[in-house]
Amino acid sequence: MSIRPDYNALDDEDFRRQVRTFFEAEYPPELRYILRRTRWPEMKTWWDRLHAQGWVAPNWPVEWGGMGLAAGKMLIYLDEMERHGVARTPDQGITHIGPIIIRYGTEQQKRHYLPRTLSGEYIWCQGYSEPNAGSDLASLQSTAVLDGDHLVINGQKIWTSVADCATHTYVVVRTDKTAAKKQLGISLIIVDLKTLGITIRPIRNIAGHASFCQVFFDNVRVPRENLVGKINDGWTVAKALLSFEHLVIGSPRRPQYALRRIELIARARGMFSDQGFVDRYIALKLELEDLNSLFVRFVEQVKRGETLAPDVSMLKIWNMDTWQRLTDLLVEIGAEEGVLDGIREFSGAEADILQCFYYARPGTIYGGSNEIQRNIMSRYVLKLPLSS
Amino acid sequence: MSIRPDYNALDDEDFRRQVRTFFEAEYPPELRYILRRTRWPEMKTWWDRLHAQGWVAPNWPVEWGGMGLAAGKMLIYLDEMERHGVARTPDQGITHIGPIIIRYGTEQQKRHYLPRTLSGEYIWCQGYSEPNAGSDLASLQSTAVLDGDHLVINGQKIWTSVADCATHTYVVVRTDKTAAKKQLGISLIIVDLKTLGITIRPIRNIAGHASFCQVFFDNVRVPRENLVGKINDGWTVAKALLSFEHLVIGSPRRPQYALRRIELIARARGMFSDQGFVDRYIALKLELEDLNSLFVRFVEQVKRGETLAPDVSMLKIWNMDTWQRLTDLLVEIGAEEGVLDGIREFSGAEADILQCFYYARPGTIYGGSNEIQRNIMSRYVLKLPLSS
Amino acid sequence: MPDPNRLAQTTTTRVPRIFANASGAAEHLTKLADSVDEFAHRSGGIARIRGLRGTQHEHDAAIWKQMADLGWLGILIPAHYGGLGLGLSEMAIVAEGLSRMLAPEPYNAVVALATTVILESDNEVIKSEQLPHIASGDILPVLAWQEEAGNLDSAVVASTAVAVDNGYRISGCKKYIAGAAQADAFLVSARDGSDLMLFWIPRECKGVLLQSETLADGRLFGTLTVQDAWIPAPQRIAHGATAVAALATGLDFATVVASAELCGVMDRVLEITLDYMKTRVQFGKPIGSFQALQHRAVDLYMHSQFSNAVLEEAAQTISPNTDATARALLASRVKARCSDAALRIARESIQIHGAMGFTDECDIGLYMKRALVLAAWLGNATHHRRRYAQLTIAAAA
Amino acid sequence: MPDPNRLAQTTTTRVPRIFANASGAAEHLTKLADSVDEFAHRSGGIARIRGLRGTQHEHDAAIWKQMADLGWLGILIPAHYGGLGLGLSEMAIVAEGLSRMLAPEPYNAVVALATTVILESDNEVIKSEQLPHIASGDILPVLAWQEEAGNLDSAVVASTAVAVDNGYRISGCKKYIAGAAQADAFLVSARDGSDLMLFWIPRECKGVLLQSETLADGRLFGTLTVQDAWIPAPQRIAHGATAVAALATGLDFATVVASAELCGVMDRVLEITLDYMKTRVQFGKPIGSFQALQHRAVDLYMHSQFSNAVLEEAAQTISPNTDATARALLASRVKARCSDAALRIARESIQIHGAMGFTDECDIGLYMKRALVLAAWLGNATHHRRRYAQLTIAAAA
Repeated sequence: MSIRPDYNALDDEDFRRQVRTFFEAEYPPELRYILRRTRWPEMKTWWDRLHAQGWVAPNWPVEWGGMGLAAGKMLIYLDEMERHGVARTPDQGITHIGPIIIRYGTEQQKRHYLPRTLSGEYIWCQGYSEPNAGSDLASLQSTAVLDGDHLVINGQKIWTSVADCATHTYVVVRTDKTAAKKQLGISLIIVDLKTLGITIRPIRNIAGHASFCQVFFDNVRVPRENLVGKINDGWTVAKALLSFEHLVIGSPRRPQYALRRIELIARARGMFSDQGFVDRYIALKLELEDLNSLFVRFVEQVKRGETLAPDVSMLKIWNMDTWQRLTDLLVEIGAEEGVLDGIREFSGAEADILQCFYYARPGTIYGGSNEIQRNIMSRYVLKLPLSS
Repeated sequence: MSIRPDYNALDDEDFRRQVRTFFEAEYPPELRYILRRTRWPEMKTWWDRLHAQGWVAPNWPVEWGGMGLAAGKMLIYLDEMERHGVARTPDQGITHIGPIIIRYGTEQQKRHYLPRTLSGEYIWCQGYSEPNAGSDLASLQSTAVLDGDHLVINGQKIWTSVADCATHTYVVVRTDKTAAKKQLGISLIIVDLKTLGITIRPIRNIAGHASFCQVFFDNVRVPRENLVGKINDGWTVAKALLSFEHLVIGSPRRPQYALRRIELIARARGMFSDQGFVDRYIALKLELEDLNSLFVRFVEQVKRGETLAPDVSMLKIWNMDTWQRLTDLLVEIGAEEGVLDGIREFSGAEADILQCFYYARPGTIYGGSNEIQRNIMSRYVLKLPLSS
Repeated sequence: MPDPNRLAQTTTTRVPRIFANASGAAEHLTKLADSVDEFAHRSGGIARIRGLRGTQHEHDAAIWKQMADLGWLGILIPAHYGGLGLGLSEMAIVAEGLSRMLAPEPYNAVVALATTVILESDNEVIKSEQLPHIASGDILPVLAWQEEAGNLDSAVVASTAVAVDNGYRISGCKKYIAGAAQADAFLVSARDGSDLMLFWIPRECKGVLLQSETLADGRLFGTLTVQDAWIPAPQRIAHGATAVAALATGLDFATVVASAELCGVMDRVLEITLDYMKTRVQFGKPIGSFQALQHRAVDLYMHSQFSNAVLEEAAQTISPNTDATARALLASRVKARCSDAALRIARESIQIHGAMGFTDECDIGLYMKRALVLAAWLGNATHHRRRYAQLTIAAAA
Repeated sequence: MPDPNRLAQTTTTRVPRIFANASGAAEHLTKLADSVDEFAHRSGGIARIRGLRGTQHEHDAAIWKQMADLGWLGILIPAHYGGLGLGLSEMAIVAEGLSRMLAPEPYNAVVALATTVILESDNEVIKSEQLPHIASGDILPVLAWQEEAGNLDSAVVASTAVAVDNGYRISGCKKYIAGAAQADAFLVSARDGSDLMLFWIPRECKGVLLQSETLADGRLFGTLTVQDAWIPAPQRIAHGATAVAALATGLDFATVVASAELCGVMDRVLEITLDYMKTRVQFGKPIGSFQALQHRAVDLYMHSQFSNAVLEEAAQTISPNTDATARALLASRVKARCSDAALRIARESIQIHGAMGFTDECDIGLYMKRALVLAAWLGNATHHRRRYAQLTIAAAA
């Protein structure tokens, strides 16, 4: 492997230009602005190009084949992805279990999993949620029991993205039922999806895509060395990296796509001379502009290396609420065209309004619903008394 | 006393015409559309005219000097009051304690209090709320202890309207601290405000008027025969008549005054050609139009003699929310004029915008705040589990 | 995952439906509602709708026939044309009940919209020939009037009719035609200069092309392209002021009935959601015990009941004799209210259901999609508030 | 009744203020905020404001002088005119801190609005003569520019200036003049045909009449009637493009500073309300333990923090050299956000306080009234969103 450039040493704007140029030149145009979760076969070409460039893992350290980007550069990279409409690959291995293995894994785990994840040989899906432990993750009921050198897993996971094209999963399961608190006695385990006893059932979403699966574990035996971190310490491991994720999820780029669709249609229909429409459009546009002001404030904190306070949840709440309101307006101005399936044409402009609308729905649900986020803010930011 | 006409036998429209004609001819024009609570001296002339007409107490039975109106006629009477901007007199005696005495009082109480209330010799104020028992009325802490033929009252009442010009009050106080439930062990007692030990402190509201008072009771001795209903049964007595009050409070007439002010100013300023304004104006206007549709549905039930379900609270919630939103818009379109005190002039139209705004504020607070109403609806209408 | 469909079939929560408080003369409406419910369940419920998705069969011909046997297709048709001669209240009850089970049948399009336009026209031959067949379910005409998205003014017509050889040459393109997929005939508006005309055009007529596109709720909108089609003069069902009025009346009637359908969607989805709130446990408690959710549920309930109240007023007030402006005001008021309320209740119901609400197998999504379509069809809330404004502001300003 | 003022003076809850997260070069801002707080408390807090209500003294001359001694009146004035030569960030911090205690002094009107207009004008004599006196608190000029409610376009001027005898005859009527009650001079805009001019007019000038009207918050708006007043030529401080630009710059600066004042109001009233939620008991529990109220409080907190973030961006970005459009966009964005947020937080705070929030003796009402005035002054949220729209939609459309 050749010597990697030190991206962090670059000027921000230089780096941004370099990223943008690469995306514009190399990203397959037919895959721009896909709202659904992508699947492996369609993304493989792009993954290989990223891999050739050494850019699959912007967040990983250089020693493990990543770009080793600092927070500020990382945000530029993500920003340019969203700006150009670069879809996320099935990248849980890169964004999530990779960094966890780098932080908590054994040397052997690192050497085995990291290169194969980077090359695309191993594709990962996350097994956290359960039918009765969605917002309330600490209530999970899947179990793993030690049996000699193996762990025997039983239970089920749900809302597992891309499980049907993944090769591996990492699950949180209960390994100690006697623990004093619900958050204790949980472990994080890597599971090869070819292991006996695993059944995968794809679940279709309201947009018509099988974007997630239900995964059943029936006496699934995995080697004990598949444990990541210490046994019964999985809660800490699984919850690592969360505050940066809240920042990323709070980026106003995502709803901006919906805003652009509104602008396209409004222009095509001459709605910018309708003051009633303009009032609503501008109010929503300003929600995003102002979100960006707050986003930048948090970004500056991250760049300074400060830990983000729990009020970073504000970004996600505001972002997702605004995104939904934007797609509500989009459907409305689409009128009859807004309730027809597929890409519709508006005097030259095109939009798949329903897909925009559908994919904005779970924004207030996943990653901790907006209600949960408000509970957290109430307790840890406003310090209001617990609602008993 | 001459033979009273049977108003209930009249055709609705005939009755409405008769009421309207009387109000238009007799109600002092300078007192139309007063937003604040009126005070006795300014209303005395009008009271006397009502009394001469035999119309002081539309809701009382004919045998006690009332008009004996059935529910449907009563609503017409109130509707015409609001339409013509007829202010409420200090009429707690008529609307509240009068009917309570008629229903629960002794013969002696009826003969003593009812005629004097009708003539305006006795003016009443209600002593229910306490500093720590506003929304949570059952938590009241004022007490009365039997001492021979007397009850000795200690404690304080607050948000007592017109206490400073009233002659009497009726209070709910705790008479049994050992009762199993907070709602038990409460009694309703009539108190002459000249009794020794009473201190009245007027409280100015944000609109600049002393519309309510704090009333302190320091070993106030009243005769035992001032008890209304049975001792320790005051909760039932005090809560009587509530569902009709919820209906009256849900009438869309009140916010309509604010709507008219908006229309006046919008016309004067040519805002009806501004589609952005029109969109907001019409949305609010339709809130009231649609409220009226629901209001009429409940009115029909009352006319049929049915008991109203607790979802009558909807009317109040919607009404007060809409009223506030109307006055918010009123302030906004008033621009710089909207934040200046007093009656302002808009190309010939006049409005006291700030008074409109201020007096819409407590609408969501008094008579059970909108939050309490939603709790009640959740529990008794939606049958959702108690929030523990 | 809990079976979402089991929930949908057997809610224990009842939200008061339209006319639930009806008394006296209107008590027959609650009985009618019960029989529609029973029918909708018996005819296959939501499983039937799932089965029809993705096919070119928008609805079941057999179910349509059963509805005819029950008299529901002739509710607005006078007895001398083979119908029941009832009013919008009865029609609203049937539409609401079918909509609660998401029935895909073009009830409103045929039985309210097209039928009213025919009734308000003045071609007695077409009336006596076709109305009995509509009531008996043997023929399904739909109205093809709209030409541009978002433009709901039925007098704005670019399609042309030129008088030739005892008939007319008609050209034009009509869009967003509900119920077109299995329709037998189209009522088409076209213009000869300043004269607006309405024609009865059979589906198999030469020069007529029908294309279908899939709606969010799996039903279809038709696009009818008419190119130099020759229509004999007796198939002109109205022209001039009569045609204009027939269109306006039909559209207002259908707008009220669509509002009833929206009431069916919102009341039912709210029941399902309230049931879910009582059974779904998170953090050791049913989620319905969380006050923030309770207050939101109360707000949704209020929106449902306001919608119902306005719908009742509109259905009881509007008849063919109602003054056109009063009718338009009520129709716009109820459609604006019901569109907003249904979308709001459906959206929030997805949120309350959490991730499950985002799955196709949960019925909530189907209700939301039906709400989307009904809210957009015949003019969305903003359109109707603006129509209301146009009709009233002259008075206010 | 619990003493509402006790609560207001000693909240334990702290909502992060503007620049609370400042680091590095901006750390001096948090120190400045502390000293403003200390000053505002020491100068009498809210009791002082209550005392001034209903008098013709809008503010305390002694307090003004102390502010001068602290250098705060010369923040924007360059050192060679006797000021500190600092920027909008420092000015925002002082304005926010004073506003938290509802100080009635016309800080924005004199020190941001009038001062910036003078600085951006080109009358060097007036600058060297007056700016040092402004910084020292010896003279209080205010800008008299607006003529019609709701019309915020400073180029629309009906007042006239006619050149005569080494000077100008000026006539016109200026309304809604903040800080007029105790002002010593007025900067008046008037028009000679297409030429917009700005004049320095002393209060005692012949032909000038000042009337005052009471605002919701007890402060005053002045109306200045000028009738054939003769102003010597050297008192014309700018004309033409310079005058237009000076007005625009001054108004945008003041708009940002008014937004900082709104931040002070909303952050402080939110602190008081959060404290109340922690202490006020209903149904045996602090009302802050009710989830519905908790979620509302979180929303209010978000509105406060969004306001702060936009304010910080505006204050840090805008300088006299900023491109006029970029400056206008930022000023409108921050005023729209802060006006809406402050009104919302104040209104909801009243609701959360229940009946007590409706009393005059509770400070919440005072905060709401200040929010009302600040939201309306220099253009309310709708106005500023529309200005933002006008400046951007050409690009989008």
